[in-house]
Amino acid sequence: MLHIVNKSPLERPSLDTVLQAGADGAILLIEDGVYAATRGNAVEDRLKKAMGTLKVYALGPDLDARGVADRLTEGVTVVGYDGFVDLVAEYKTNQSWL
Amino acid sequence: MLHIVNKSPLERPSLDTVLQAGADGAILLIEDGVYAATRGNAVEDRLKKAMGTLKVYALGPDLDARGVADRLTEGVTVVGYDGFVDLVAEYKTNQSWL
Amino acid sequence: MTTKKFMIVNRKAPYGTVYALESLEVVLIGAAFEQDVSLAFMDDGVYQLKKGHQTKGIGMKAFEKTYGALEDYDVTKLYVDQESMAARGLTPEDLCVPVEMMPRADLGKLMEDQDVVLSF
Amino acid sequence: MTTKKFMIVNRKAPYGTVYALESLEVVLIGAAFEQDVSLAFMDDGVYQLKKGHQTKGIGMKAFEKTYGALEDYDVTKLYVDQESMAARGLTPEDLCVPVEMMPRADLGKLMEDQDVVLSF
Amino acid sequence: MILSILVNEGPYTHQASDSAYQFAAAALAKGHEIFRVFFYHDGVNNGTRLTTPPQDDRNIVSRWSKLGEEHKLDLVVCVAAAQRRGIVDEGEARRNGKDATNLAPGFRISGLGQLIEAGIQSDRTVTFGD
Amino acid sequence: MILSILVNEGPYTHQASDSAYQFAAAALAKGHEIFRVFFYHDGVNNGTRLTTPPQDDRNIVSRWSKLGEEHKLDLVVCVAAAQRRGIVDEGEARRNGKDATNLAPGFRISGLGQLIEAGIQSDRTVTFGD
Repeated sequence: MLHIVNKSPLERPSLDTVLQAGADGAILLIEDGVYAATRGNAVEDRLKKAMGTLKVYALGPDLDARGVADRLTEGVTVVGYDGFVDLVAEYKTNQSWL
Repeated sequence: MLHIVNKSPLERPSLDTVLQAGADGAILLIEDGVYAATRGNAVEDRLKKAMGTLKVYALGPDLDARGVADRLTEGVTVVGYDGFVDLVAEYKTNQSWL
Repeated sequence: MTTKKFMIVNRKAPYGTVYALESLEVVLIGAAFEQDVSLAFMDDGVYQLKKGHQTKGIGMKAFEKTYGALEDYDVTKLYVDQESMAARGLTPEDLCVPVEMMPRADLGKLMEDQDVVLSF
Repeated sequence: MTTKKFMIVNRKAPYGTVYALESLEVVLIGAAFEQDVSLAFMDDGVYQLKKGHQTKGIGMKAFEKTYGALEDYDVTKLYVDQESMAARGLTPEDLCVPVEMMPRADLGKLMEDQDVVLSF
Repeated sequence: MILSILVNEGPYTHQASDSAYQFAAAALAKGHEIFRVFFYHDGVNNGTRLTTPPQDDRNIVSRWSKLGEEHKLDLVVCVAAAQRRGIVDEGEARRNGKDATNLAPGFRISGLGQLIEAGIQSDRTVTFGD
Repeated sequence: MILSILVNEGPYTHQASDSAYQFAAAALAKGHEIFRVFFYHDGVNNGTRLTTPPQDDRNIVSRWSKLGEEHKLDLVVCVAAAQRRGIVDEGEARRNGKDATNLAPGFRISGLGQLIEAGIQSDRTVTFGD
């Protein structure tokens, strides 16, 4: 399934909960959630470890807005709003971890 | 000074930030912040440790509403809204850690 | 009418925000539409089920008894995340209704099996 | 008019919520009232100062340049929490304006010295 | 594919409504159908026509109204949430004795059943909130 | 002692407005003076007279209006935040070409300077928000 995370990983437990609950499928980081996909963030190692089983996407416009597009963690795929729509279509179930 | 914390300690970093920034004075836990003052919560030890230098208060009506008044961590003083007002008056500066 | 699997995921404490209350309204309407509705409680959401809400002092209406009434609406699937309970020092005896405790990873698998997941 | 020490504490990331933008409006008005205004950036608030905001894709107005203009309003006290920067892999070179980095405990002491602390 | 969107936060304070709008626009551009956009919780505040955002900022409400008009979208504001927060159309004003209305063009007020129905009728439902 | 209160969230969604109200009532009961209650961010939504909460629930808006009337409180809604969110009095409606108003009795709309002034004139300023 598709897990949509819109919260900063240092501000809310959402991402950690997903990493522990999400067996496979994908995580899409949007809004303040994109900070999780930046190099040097305290969750970097946990996110990289999860990439063994979960695909990780980050929303490009949100990375750009926050000035962190050039700090993308290796292995994260950047998508636009159209890619966001494609991911929703691809996975039968999605959940926004508000 | 008086630090007012209205967020659950497992949901936001507010309390931990206060515990690291607050030299002395007092912490008043209100709203979802009162969960920090309950026995068995993962922050219990950190809160107790801080009590050496910081006084810790919790708002009674918020403890009652959440059904946790009987789980109060030892050393925490319960106040009502009138006690909240007194604490604000007592300390020259207060800050709400939103 | 088509029956779909709806899971309402509750991850926020009660009273500090309105989400717990307004998510219950979704549950009841989902049941009225005869959908296959389940509830998951994770992170601070497990606090919603802590028994003994006494809200007079904050001037709000307590909605604890609504959880007990869910059975009357044939809503019986209440899943609670074990890890979230442990981090808060809670046990099933602390809760106002009987629930099924499960490890976070199992709860995750259950989500995969849903048609619609609404998260509050 | 009386001059008081106002500290505006920013602890939230920009764009995900409006607080960063609306807190800047408070700063500017505080300066217009000739108050002794300082800004503290802690937790996700340090992200407000990350340089290179490109907001066209999300359809919002970037307000990065307002931080650079604060000096024109004699607002020059910008304090940044060292621990928050480190946890996010940020260094002063990543920020859009010069700031004073300080350990969390020192920032706490600075707060004690204020008359009014407004937190967003 | 048939999509529905749930918006749980109001305009400007959280990015939720912005993200939902961009998602909706992208989905429509790709040829997907949007069965319904449902506004719940503070999301109902997206449906007031009384906002006057700064000239150089986006107008979140009128942007929804316009997208709705162009694509015949069903923009539904939850009645119970709207009553708590003061979003009112003519019927609500009459029923509740209010002397003014503020619902924006293209929105309608209806029950929470519309959200469940959206979940049933759509291939995917996506939530935006805080 | 002279107190002022800053309310940053709207009614019902967050407890902020409830806590602020209880704090204000307790302060007044103790004989303190409240110089001003300032509503900022989504807090401006506390100032709409169009809410109709459930009969068995508290009415957050009218409760503020009533406390304001009883104690001659200065309940100020920030104009910039109000414009973004659609809180309108007659002057604002005229200036911005709106066909309705929704400001509740006892509230007034004014600038952010009123918040700074409150901070200056009060012995304590307390913030309630999310």
